[in-house]
Amino acid sequence: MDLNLIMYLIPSLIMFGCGVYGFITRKNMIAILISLELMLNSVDINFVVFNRYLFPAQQEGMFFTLFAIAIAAAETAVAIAIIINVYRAAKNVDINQITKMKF
Amino acid sequence: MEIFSNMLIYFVIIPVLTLAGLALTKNKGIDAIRAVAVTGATALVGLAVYLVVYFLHARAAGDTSDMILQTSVMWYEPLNIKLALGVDGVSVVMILLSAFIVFAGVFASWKMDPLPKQFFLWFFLLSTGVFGFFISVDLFTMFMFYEVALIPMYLLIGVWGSGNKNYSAMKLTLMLMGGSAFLMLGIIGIYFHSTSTPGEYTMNLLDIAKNNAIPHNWQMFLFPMTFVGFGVLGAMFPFHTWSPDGHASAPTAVSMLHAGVLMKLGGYGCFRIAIYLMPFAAQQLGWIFLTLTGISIVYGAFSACVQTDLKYINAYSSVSHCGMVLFAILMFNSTAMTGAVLQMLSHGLMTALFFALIGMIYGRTHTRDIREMGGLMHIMPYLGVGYVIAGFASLGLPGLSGFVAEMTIFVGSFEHTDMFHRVFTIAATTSIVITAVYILRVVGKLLYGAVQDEHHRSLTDADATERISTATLIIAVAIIGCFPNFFINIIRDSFTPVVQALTSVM
Amino acid sequence: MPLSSTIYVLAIPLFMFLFLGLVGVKMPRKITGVIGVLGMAVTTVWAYAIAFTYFFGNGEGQMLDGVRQQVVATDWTWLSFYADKLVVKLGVLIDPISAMMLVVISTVSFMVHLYSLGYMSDHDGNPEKGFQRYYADLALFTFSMLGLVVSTNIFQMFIFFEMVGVSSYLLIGFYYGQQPANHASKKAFIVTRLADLFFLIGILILSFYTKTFDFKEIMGANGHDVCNAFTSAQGLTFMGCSVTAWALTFIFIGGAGKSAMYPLHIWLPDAMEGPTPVSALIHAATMVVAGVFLVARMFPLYVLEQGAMDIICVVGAFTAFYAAAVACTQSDIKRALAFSTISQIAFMMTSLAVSSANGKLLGGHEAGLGYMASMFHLFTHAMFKALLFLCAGAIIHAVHSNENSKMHGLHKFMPITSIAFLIGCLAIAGIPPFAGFFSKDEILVACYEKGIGWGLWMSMVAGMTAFYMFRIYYLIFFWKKHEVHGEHAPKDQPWTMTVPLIVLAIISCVAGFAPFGKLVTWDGAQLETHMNWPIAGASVGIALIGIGLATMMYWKENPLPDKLATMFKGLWTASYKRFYMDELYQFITHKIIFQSISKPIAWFDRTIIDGFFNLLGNVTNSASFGIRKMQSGNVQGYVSYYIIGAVLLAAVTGVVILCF
Amino acid sequence: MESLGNVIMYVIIALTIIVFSVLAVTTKKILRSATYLLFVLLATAAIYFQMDYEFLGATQIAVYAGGIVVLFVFAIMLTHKPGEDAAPITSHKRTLGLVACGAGVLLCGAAMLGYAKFCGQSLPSMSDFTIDSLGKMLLSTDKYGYLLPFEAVSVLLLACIIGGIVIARKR
Amino acid sequence: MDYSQFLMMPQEIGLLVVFLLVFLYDTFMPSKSHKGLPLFATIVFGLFTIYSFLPVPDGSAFGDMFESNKATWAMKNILNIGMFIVLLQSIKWTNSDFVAIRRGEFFELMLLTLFGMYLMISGRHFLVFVIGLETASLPLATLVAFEKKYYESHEAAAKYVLTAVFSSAIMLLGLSFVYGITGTLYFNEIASSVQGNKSLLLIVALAFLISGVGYKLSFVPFHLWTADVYQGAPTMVTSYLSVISKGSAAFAFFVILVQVFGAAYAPVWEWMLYAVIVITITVGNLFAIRQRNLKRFLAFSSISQAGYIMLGVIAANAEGMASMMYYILVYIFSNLAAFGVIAVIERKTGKVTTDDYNGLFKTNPWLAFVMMLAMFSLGGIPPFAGFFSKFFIFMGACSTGSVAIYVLVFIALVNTIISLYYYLLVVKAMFIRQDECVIPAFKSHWSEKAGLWICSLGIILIGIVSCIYTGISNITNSDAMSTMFSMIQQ
Repeated sequence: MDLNLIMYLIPSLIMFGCGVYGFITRKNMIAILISLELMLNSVDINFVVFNRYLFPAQQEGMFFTLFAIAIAAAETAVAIAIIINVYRAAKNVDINQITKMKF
Repeated sequence: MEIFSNMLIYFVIIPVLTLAGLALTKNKGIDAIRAVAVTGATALVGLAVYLVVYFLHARAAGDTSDMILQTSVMWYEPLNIKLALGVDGVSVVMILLSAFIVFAGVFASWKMDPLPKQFFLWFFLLSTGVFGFFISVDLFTMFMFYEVALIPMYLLIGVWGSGNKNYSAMKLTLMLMGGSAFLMLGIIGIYFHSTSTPGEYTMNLLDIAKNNAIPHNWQMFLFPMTFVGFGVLGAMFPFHTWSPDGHASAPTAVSMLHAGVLMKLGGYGCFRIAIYLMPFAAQQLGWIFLTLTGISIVYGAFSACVQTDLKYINAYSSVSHCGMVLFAILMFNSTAMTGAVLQMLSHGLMTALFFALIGMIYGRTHTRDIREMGGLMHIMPYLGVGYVIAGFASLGLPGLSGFVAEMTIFVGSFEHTDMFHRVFTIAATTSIVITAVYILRVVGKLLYGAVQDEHHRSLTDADATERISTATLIIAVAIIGCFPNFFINIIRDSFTPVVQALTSVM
Repeated sequence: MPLSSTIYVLAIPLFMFLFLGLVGVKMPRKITGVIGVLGMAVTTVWAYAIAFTYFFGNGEGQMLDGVRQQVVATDWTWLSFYADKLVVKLGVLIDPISAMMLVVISTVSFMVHLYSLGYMSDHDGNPEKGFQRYYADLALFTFSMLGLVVSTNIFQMFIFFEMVGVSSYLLIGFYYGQQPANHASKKAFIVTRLADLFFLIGILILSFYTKTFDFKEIMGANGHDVCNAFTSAQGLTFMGCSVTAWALTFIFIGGAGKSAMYPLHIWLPDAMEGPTPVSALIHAATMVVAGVFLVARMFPLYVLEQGAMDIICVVGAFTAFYAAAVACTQSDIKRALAFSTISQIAFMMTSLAVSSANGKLLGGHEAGLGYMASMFHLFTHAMFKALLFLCAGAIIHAVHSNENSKMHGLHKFMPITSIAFLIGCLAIAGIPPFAGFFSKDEILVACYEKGIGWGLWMSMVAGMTAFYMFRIYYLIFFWKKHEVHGEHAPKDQPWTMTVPLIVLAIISCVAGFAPFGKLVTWDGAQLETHMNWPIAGASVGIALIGIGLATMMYWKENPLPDKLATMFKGLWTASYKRFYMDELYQFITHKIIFQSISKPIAWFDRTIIDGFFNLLGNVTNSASFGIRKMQSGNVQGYVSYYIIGAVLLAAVTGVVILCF
Repeated sequence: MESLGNVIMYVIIALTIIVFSVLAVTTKKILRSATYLLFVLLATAAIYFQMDYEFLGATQIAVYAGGIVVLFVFAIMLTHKPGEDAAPITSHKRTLGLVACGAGVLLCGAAMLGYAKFCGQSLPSMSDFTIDSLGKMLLSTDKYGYLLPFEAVSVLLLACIIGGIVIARKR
Repeated sequence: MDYSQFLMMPQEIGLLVVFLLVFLYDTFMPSKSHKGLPLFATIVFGLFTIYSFLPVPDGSAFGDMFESNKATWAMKNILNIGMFIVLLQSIKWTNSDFVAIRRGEFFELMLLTLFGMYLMISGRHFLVFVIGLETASLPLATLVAFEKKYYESHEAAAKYVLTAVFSSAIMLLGLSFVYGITGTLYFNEIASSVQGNKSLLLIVALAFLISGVGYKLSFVPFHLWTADVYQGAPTMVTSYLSVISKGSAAFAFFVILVQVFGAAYAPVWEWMLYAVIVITITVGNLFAIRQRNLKRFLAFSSISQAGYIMLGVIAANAEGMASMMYYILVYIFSNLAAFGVIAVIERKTGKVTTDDYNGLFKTNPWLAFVMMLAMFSLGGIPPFAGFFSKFFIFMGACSTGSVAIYVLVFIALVNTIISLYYYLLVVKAMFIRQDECVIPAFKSHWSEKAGLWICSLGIILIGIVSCIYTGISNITNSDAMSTMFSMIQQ
């Protein structure tokens, strides 16, 4: 059996879908952040497999992923810092904690 | 600077300088504030009179160009927007009218309280817009000044108004701005069809008229836009409802300026932009607006018959009279259009007079409900007589301005031989009776009869500033009424290009 | 005196108006009155001089082959509708009728000015409040009326129609503090305005076809060659009638409003709320005949339009009868006189209308007799009706009431007034040799020329005239002994009021002998008039019957009138209530115009139109409220919108782009 | 034709990704969630290895698995008492989540499956891509050189450090 | 390796130098004189602003990853001016008790985010663009959390960071599709390879990309974070978010759509943008009507303003670009004036709702006056700059000549009426309700005054003095730019 491109894309897409689902349903902010990681990770996979399967002449997708990992790390760091800050103020990390401002 | 050698620009500069002068005065220095305001207003009147003389002189000297005193200075080069000035007979008389009403308005708001300085600031900003509108021949600057004139209304009504002022001010502003939204789209559309050579778009309305390049299908779209845009300000049915509430809540001088001048911007714009630039669509769609304005005339008059608030009566009467202006403009011949301009002058002056008097009466009795007043003629004969004169002007008494205007309109309108125009003309003429009904009703209830409220007996008649304010307007009304040909000679030739354009597309 | 100086006849009253109105209010009342009277005296003398010059002088262009020419003394372009085509001029046109009217107006006006010095003062001779205004308004009226009669064009006529209307309004409403005067002035103005609307439409139609307003241009010199534009417009029809007939009918309606023809007459009785001298001047002698004057002025055109003439004829004849019938029962003497006025003006109208048929003047060698008679009657009527009103004023001033029940038996107290009144009554009843006899006789002759039916009808009305006039006379001066109320017994009034009575009485006695046919004819040519003795005799007979009947019923107090009133209760009440015309108008104005048109429109405006714009605002607001849940504050909700929005954006775009 | 080993490897990776992704977002225990995330990240690294991007795979393991997951664990430890379970999610939210992610996945899936180039493409051979050339490209200013992003991302990281300090500081 | 290519980016380098100076000052200056840091930073940045007006070389660097031309130069200068005003206005606030300890970081982070925006503007490679975008948004999340004593600040930061990462994930997914289709991330290469591609995948990619940038620009329905974050963030950060961040994103958006997807793909994104603009303007306005908190109110107002800005993008020609840049410039001045007033009053009294502003004119006439100028300018009332910018952007949109755009402009115009309504509500509170003032009279700091003066002058002069628009228009109409627009096939 041929391992073709789509076979990598589908799991990646499912991963992305899980991320979205998790973001919308989880109550814990850290869990939401985990969902976000899933989404970012799935995008990375896309870039890499596109690069490898379709455009192996250049390494653009690979480099993009490389930088995306760095960006994701930075994002996570900042996000966790902010979440911890919220925790300091509110003593928990429930997403319902941050619904004070609305309408 | 080339532009400063054109005296028209001073119609903008003087109000702006007045604004600056007012800004320098102290909040409490009421005398200084008044002095600055009166100086500014007087300078405007002087300049306006000089302009009339100059205009007549130029015409007598054989200057037959469409507009005199033309100057054009590039402003926004990429868009070919210019600060283009120029006046023809119509603008000249409108400027004269505005100057007079500003002058009278200053005196009518002599005892403005609170915040007199701010009041005059806004007042003169409004005047700046009005004068700027009349001296411009560039669509963009016209529109800009048009909006400059609109927005001070909000604060003038909101801060210094009375009654349900918040609602009225907001409604007035939003409806007028709604109109200007239509207008803006219309102007942009005109701009992009102003020429048949792409890339040389222009905002100068003389050039646009000369190019005559707006495709007919676009005219059919842009004409209603511009006409409705200006029609809202001209209180065209069914977009007139800002007028009663707005006028009722506005302070005296603002009502004067608004009804006296600002509503004229509507009529002026309708003919100068909508009809002049898009004669084809005007011919095609004129009947729709003719119907609406015809309704305005009768409808406004009938509505005025049953109102009990003095200002509402006047506002509805304005709807009727301004309807007459648009009605006449839509008749597309120079007689009717001349009548329209005369009607603008006449309505401007007499409505200003009305509002001035109402303001003065209200300032004394603290009510505008005619059911609560009566026999005021016994108590304040000067104001009473002034009111009666204003009423006579409104119902078209010969010798006062209303008569010549209405008659010119009717005679001009009667030029059309088809059934449609005839019916509407006849319908419009009936307004002279209905006008008489409501004017006399008010006069009868307000001034005649026995004194309703004994407290009113202690009230005083007009003081010196109030007399100046009203006398200016009364004299102006009488001058137009007695010597109409003077004004007609100024006005009439201005319609030649419009009428030519209209006949050429028939 | 050159005819061009006629302008000063107008200028003086105008100046008086401005002077008294602006400066006079600061001056002592008495002095303003005197100034007013003096000004009017000058005007009168001047007007006489003009008339004399015109009728008997031989200035250039006045006479041509024994025919009086119309002279345009002044013409000033006032308003030009088209650059050189349709122009409104203000000018002075002197011809027989305008010269005659100058005399009538200035005479009556002067008498009234003089009379008012006394009338408008209390018993101690102190002028009442508003005295200056009164004289200013009188001057304004005189100016307007003079301007009306000398109009060179129909538009000028319209202008002065409006002006006299407004002067009338001001003078009726002189006692503006009193509600009846207030209402009456309003009513007078609005009703005549309504008529003027038709006048205006008529002018518009006429000027549209003839392209001019000018009388001389439309009708040619002396009305003999009507312009081609008019005759060709006669061929155009609208709804079965020629457009010119429409125009002329509309113009007639305008005149009918001023002249109080049925059904536009309703303002005139109410107008009696004004001071009595005003009634004498405006509502008896001068302004109310403006309609007659208008039709007379345009007579050459009416001659060409038989349809319009027929309408005038019918309206006139009916109004004459109707007003006479109403006058028989009125108890307010001024109202009775007002109806009498209506009836007499209707005589004049009818007289004008019967003088032509199908473009030809009736009466063979007496061509234009009706026209002449009408003008003659206008002249005499002005004099004796002014006399009657001034007498009535004197009485009212004496007893402070308009009701004849407050009078009775005044003959003993006010002999001069009584005799003057009697002369007036005899004149109006058509008893020779008083003025009314001659003019009325000519009218009846003209009516019989038109048809026996018209003649009989008008004769009957003439009889009724005699009856009701003497009814009034008896009820005032006889009937029973006067009961003195208050401190003062009524007596003859001061000289300022008595002198005009005497002067007018004398005129009423002698005016009938004026050679009117030589002076005032429709085309300026002289007209030989003969006394038609059978008709004259018959009409005198009818008048005497009327007088006799009145004497029988009202000379001494007796129950006969009451009996008759109860016998014909319905008829009597209807007549007393003026056949419910006022109620009808009330119904139309209040129930229909105010309640059924204006109120619903006002409601529509506030609720539907305004409501619509408010609804726009409210919809925006509730939309704003409705979508606020979107901003739930919950991040997860936010991203749900985000992702769904992005997906929808892609999906919809995909569908649109890929499928279409 | 792929080697069987690769296929088996692929099946394992795909299953790991799918199963642990789903578990990571559904498990009630937050620490487990982090652990499942770790498995997913490792499986991703395996894909990279399969694609012959060894350096990338290594980075993935080092940064993600080694850095980020540890960060998560610390954060969880910091903000949670042991044994604390997540509250059950409301059905309303679950529906919303399912709809949103379903719509997104279906759309993207349909779009990808509809794009012919993605289906039936087998792995082409890749020219020699060494760590040496990678390093050179990273610092190259030519086309397909990444000096600018490299410098830029350093600024980003610096900014995030400063930001993190600001946030973390107590006051 | 050709490091001379860095000379192509003098503005970026200059900005980093400013950052370094501030950083060094922050690190090494004794704490005594630490109080002068805000002033120092502002002055240095002011000098830099002037410096960056020096002309820059035209051309691209790093193998077409970076482009410098007159338009980017102008756009960066516009941002610099706004940034300078923001810094000026925050001098006093950063020295206040609770913030003083972090004032160095405040300025450093601001400068770094500005650097990110520069990259967004000049980047011609999606990797550079994404890094710029993240640099512009991630540190901002920490800035949002700056006001540590307020819970709202934390909440806002959490919301911001979560949604920002989410949106960047979505955008990256879209980008990965673009990459999958074209095989490149260079703008100019993508442009040529998407030609004629009408696949659903590209549409999806484009939609995700628009949503990602739309998140920064607060398009509906990607806008929901805006209000909460604007409300919770320190006012200075809010003003920064609302104008500078938005302006840079708008410019980048224009470049991406026109340069990358302009050729042959314009109908697709124009259609999307059309829908987005209509929804954005309308919903933004509808929300704004009901807001009482001024910061929140301005958030929604800025949402609808973003819709207006997009009218310049949808025109996709030189006029559109010029009017968009001009609009951004005017918008910067207007919005910063409004936020400046809000910041001053919030700092002095802690009041931020419209009801608190009742009768402001009585106690603080100048503040009320400036606020009114700002409101009128935002509402598009002449003779203030907002009128001109609105008129020009409508003209820019209509210059395409398509009827659909006229309809769009009409919708936008109708919305201006609604927007005028709520702007006037603020004016009403300040001027009309004079009887119930709660804010006492006070004196503002000189720096705040200076900021407000600059804004007021800008509002009054930018419209009347035509050379600004003319200059921008000359830039966008220059030959260098014409290649960009020549790709659009109308």
